[in-house]
Amino acid sequence: MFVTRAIRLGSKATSSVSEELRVIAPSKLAIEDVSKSFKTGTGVVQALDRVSLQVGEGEFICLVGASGCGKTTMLNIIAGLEKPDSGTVRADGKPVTGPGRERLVMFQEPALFPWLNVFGNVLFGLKLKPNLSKKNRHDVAKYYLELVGLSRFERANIHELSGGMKQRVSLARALAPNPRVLLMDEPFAALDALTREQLYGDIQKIWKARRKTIVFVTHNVREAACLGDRVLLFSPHPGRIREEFPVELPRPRDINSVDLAAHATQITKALKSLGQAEVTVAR
Amino acid sequence: MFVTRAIRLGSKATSSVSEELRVIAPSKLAIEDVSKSFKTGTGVVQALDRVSLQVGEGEFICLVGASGCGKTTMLNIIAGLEKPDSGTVRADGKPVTGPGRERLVMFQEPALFPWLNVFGNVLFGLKLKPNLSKKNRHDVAKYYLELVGLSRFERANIHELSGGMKQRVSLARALAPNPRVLLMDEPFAALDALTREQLYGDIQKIWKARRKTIVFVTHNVREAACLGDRVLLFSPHPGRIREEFPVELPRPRDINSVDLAAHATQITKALKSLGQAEVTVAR
Amino acid sequence: GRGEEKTVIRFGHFPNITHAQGVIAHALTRQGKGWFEERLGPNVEIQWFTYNAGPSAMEAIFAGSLDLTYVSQGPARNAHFKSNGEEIHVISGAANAGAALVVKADSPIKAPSDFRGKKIATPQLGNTQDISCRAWLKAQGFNVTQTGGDVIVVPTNNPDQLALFQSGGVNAVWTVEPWVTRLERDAKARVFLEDKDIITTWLVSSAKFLRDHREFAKKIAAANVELTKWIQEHEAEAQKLLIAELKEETRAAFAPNAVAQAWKRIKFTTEVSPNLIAKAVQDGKDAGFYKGSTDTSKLVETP
Amino acid sequence: MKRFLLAAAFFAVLLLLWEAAFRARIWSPVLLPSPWQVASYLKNAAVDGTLAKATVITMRRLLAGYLIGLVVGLPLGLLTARWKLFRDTIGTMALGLQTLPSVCWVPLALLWFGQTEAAMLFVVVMGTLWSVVIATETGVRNVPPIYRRAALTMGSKRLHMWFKVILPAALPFIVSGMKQGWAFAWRSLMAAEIFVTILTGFGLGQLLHYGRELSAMDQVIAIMLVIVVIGLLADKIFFSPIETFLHRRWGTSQA
Amino acid sequence: MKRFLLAAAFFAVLLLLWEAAFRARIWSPVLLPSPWQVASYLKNAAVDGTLAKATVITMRRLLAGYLIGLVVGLPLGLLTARWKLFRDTIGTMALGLQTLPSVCWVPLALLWFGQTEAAMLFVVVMGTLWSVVIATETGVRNVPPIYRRAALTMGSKRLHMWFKVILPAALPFIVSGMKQGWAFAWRSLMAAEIFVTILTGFGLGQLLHYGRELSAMDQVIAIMLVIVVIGLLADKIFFSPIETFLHRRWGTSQA
Ligand SMILES: Nc1ncnc2c1ncn2[C@@H]1O[C@H](COP(=O)(O)OP(=O)(O)OP(=O)(O)O)[C@@H](O)[C@H]1O
Ligand SMILES: Nc1ncnc2c1ncn2[C@@H]1O[C@H](COP(=O)(O)OP(=O)(O)OP(=O)(O)O)[C@@H](O)[C@H]1O
Ligand SMILES: [Mg+2]
Ligand SMILES: [Mg+2]
Repeated sequence: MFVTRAIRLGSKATSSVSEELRVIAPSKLAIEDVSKSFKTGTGVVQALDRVSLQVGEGEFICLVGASGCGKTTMLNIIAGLEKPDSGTVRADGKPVTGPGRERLVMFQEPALFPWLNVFGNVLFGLKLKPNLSKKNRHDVAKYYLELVGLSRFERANIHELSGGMKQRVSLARALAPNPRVLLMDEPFAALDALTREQLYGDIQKIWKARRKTIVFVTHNVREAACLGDRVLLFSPHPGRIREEFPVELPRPRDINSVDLAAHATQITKALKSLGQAEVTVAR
Repeated sequence: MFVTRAIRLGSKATSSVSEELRVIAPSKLAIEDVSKSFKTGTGVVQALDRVSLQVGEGEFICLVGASGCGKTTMLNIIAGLEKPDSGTVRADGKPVTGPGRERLVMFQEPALFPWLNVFGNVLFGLKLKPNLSKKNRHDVAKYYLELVGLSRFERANIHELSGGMKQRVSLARALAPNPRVLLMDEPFAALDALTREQLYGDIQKIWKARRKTIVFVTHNVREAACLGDRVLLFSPHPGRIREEFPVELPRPRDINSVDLAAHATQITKALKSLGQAEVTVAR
Repeated sequence: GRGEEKTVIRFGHFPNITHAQGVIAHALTRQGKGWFEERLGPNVEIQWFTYNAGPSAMEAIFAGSLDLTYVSQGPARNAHFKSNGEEIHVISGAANAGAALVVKADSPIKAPSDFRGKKIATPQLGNTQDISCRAWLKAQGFNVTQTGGDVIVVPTNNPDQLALFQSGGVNAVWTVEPWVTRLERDAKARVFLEDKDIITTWLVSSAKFLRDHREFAKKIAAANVELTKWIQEHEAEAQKLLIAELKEETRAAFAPNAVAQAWKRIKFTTEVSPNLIAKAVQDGKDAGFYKGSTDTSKLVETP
Repeated sequence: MKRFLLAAAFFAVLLLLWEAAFRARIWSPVLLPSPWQVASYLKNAAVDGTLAKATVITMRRLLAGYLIGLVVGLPLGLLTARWKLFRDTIGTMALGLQTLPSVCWVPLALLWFGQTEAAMLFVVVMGTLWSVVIATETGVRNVPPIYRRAALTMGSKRLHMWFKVILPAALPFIVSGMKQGWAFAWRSLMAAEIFVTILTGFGLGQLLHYGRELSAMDQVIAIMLVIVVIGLLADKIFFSPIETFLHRRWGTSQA
Repeated sequence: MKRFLLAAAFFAVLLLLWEAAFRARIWSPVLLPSPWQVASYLKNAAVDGTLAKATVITMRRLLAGYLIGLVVGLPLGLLTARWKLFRDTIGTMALGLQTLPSVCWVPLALLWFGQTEAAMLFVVVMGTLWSVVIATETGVRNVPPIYRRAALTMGSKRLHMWFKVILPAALPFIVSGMKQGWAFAWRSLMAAEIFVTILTGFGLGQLLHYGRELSAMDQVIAIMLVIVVIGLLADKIFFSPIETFLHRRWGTSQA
């Protein structure tokens, strides 16, 4: 892992247990030395530069970093949607050769299918799961639509939804098939504080109950501290993981708690010191 | 104006002066009793219910509210992109009959033109301004692209940008033609904290220097408190303005200041008390 | 044996007055008193196909989906040459003449020399009338090329000639019945010259049919002779049958007196004159339309 | 209602202009019959059943040819869009062959199918197929990649991907291609009915052809009108509802 | 390179099959000449200049007709997409007329233009125009409304809106429609060259037609090949680069 500095927070005891667990449990996702660059009209953009990252089974990892630093690219590579230029990605020890149901992505844009209505969109992934009766599928879809507060809009067309509603449908669509690994790209960016807070609780519940492995991109440091077992800081040009913050607070965590705020402040500070150099370059 | 409760914060003196100014200065935008509903497959959605709002010349108004409560619809109606079912919208005293350069909208989705590159997109609005030489236009476009930190990506195609980069291009495109009234729909939703902070400063500077009138939708209460002269709370189903918070802190404001945090906490509290009822209905 | 031993003979013709034998035989088949069927015996069934133009019928013969057809002389001859005389043969004549050069009734054109600088429409570049027209003009001393000369020959589809003739787009038309009559009746045309020494229609057979069913072919040729005679002898009845059948095949009505008028100009005959063939081929060569073999020795094969 | 009246007025004016041109005798009445003559031809042909029979026969051929064109063309278009090998072979062929006039296919049709309905269908299919292939290919290649990516991570693969994602996403294009294919099918059929002689039935193409051959312009114009009306009906009954549905779902066409 | 070889192999196999079919004499050699005969016709026609002259004449007509079709059709399509009145009148007409076979336009062309190049152009334009109108309309109606809205608030209006927003946004559709229009133009021109005989030059359509008249299938197949090759070249030179550009800009077609 390419980590320049690691700050430990929280009680020592919890820390060592989780440390232990992480060593024993096999990595669910193992990213090693992954680089990726894009050729554009203007030149070459180094989106990822020799990034390594291990994610344990059932871990909740948050990625934080400046706009354009390669977070989405990272998720795409883990998902198998894009091939790295070099380096390897393994899931459950096997090399990732392409995308599949095991690693579901919730994209940064809603990416809903305009030819299906809200319900059809949520049902889409469910229909691809074998061993689910039709009734089961419908129940599951309804459950998640209720979770995101859109039961009333079951039959609406996608273009009739507000920005936040689209994102919530997208969330329901991602959760419904209950994937083992969930890669989420700013899933709450378009949501108001209240809806977010409810969903923080819900996501944590679902994650714990189903022992999901989640990689979560966000711009909200507090959100990262609230949800993640670890928060990873990306820096851009070239995209690298620069720091790692384990967050070892008891769950379920309250976004407004003071402990959490302390973590968030730490992370923000690191982010800023990282960013300062960037800014002078950018302007 | 449909306001149930108004809370005044900040120094009394400043308050009365701005109060005075608001009375004297003619409303730049006058929305009166505007209602709007949408017919969808499932039924009728009352997006706005008899909403009234006066925005003074050079005022910075922030709209905050739950997802799907009608904020975007409100902006669209002010812009003249949508006709209200009832009620009137006036700009500079004249009824709004359609969209135009005077009231520029920055949409919630980036809405960039895929057939133009980044520079072409920023140039688009500038080309529609008479009395600008070609060189001038190019300089202005370059200035704003630098402002949002994307000089390097001038020639990039839209699909080659990350989510946040798209939003920044969209911002540059909205600012470049220097419209009198700017209607911004969550312009910073996809941006990281650091980039945001820079842009808070920039936006405030531009707003002050050019005496723009800005209506600004956001989910980030702190952001609202940092930018707005007033923060308006929307509540959904049907969409209504429920509360109004004047923010009378000296400018430029620092997003991390304690005063601002106090305002934000107030607003959040109000939002929550509003939302609670909603949530029980939604779930 | 059973029904399947019936030999099916596929017979073609155009829905046109110059193909009267075909049209009338088709009419009789339709009425259940088939002319050919009666002369070929009970084990023969005749299927009639109506073609829109010569090349379609020739393609059908090449493709093996047609055995015999009445066809204008040009396409049959071309098809024969193209197959090196191996796939198509003329087994009998059917009609001669019927072509004419017409001008407006009030046209100042009185003598052949008046055609200098005028436009003459023919049905199609290189077809029988086109070749005749060019040969005639040359004989009158004009210099005619494919796209110009002293007299301009403009190949124009039959249906479009009327419009152009009327509007003055062309000064004269060299064409074949029934269009000669149409021009006379609808566009006040006057016949300037009748082309009588020309083969118009004949009856051809695929070489394969001749090979496999020589007996039938012989009987068919004989039946055609009989039919032609019958037509000559029963003009009125033949015309009635023709009109009814044409109506059946094209869903369009033909005026009986127009048919009678055209009829007079056509000579129904089963003779095939080698001289006329040689003349047509020579005219075609002179006009520059034939490049390959023009060996006519195997063209006519009377079974 | 006002819309309907305006449109009706427009077509009424066209009709009046036609009648006026006829009255003015600029052109021989043989070439330009009056609307009444055309109407009376239509009436007679309707009464004696010619029209109905010809229309039924033509529509049967048209629908059969068009459907085969679609059923074969859609998958070929998908293959072409998906695999480079198909693009280089079938795609290239489609690009070349779509410009060929229908009459080119007649000899081949006769060779392979003889003088049967199949031969006629073949000509129609060859006239339709390639344009459907190309439209489908274009449609698929213009699908925003995000849809495919989203479906991939939900486990959609192969056939499911094609039928549940790519095809619906490309539908607006494909429907547009289908409309053009419909026009190609008509035009090919008209040629086929003239060039492929078969025993089974007399279609509108033949009516049109013989009307022209016999300078029966009332018949020609009447059949043209019938073709136009069928085209419009097909749009109203088939294409328009699909388009309306797509526009409603996609939220487009509020312009 | 591998791609090229595979495609070349495919077409080589087609050629071999053809030669094999010829050798086997399943079909009359008149109807199916050998590749060599066709090649030798092509060689002779190339040497004596027939081919070059005919190609030039046809291409001139084709390009003129096609361009007129585009220049008239695009604005009509825009109007049709924009105003209900136009949709109800011109749009309806376009829907009806696009299915009419080219031959229907011949009498009108001769009446109005006589036997001139203009008559031929008229037939080609009528064969192309309506499909361009319909494709443009469909394209415009499928433009995501957000682009129009964004442009509106930046002050784009009328012509600027049409040329700087709607048209480019609809381009993927319009290019697809233009490709189909190209095929329509070809087919119409082939019909026009057969039906409208004029003295100003022999095009490929006439060569095709006379080849058929003379049962010279080597000539027919040779001209078919020429048409196919021109179609492919047009795609390579004109449409393909546009499409590649669009795909690069839009980020589509990574499938
Ligand atoms: N398809 C592409 N073609 C060219 N460049 C690309 C492409 N995708 C991403 N990039 C570039 O790679 C870099 C990283 O992009 P990425 O989308 O991973 O950023 P991000 O961290 O997700 O940013 P954001 O927070 O703004 O979404 C950017 O500079 C972007 O321009
Ligand atoms: N075109 C439309 N057709 C039907 N319903 C619509 C349409 N546009 C908006 N609505 C409905 O109107 C309501 C308000 O939508 P609006 O986009 O104004 O919400 P918003 O406040 O902007 O929400 P968000 O914060 O999620 O963007 C929603 O319930 C939405 O479903
Ligand atoms: Mg991203
Ligand atoms: Mg919104």
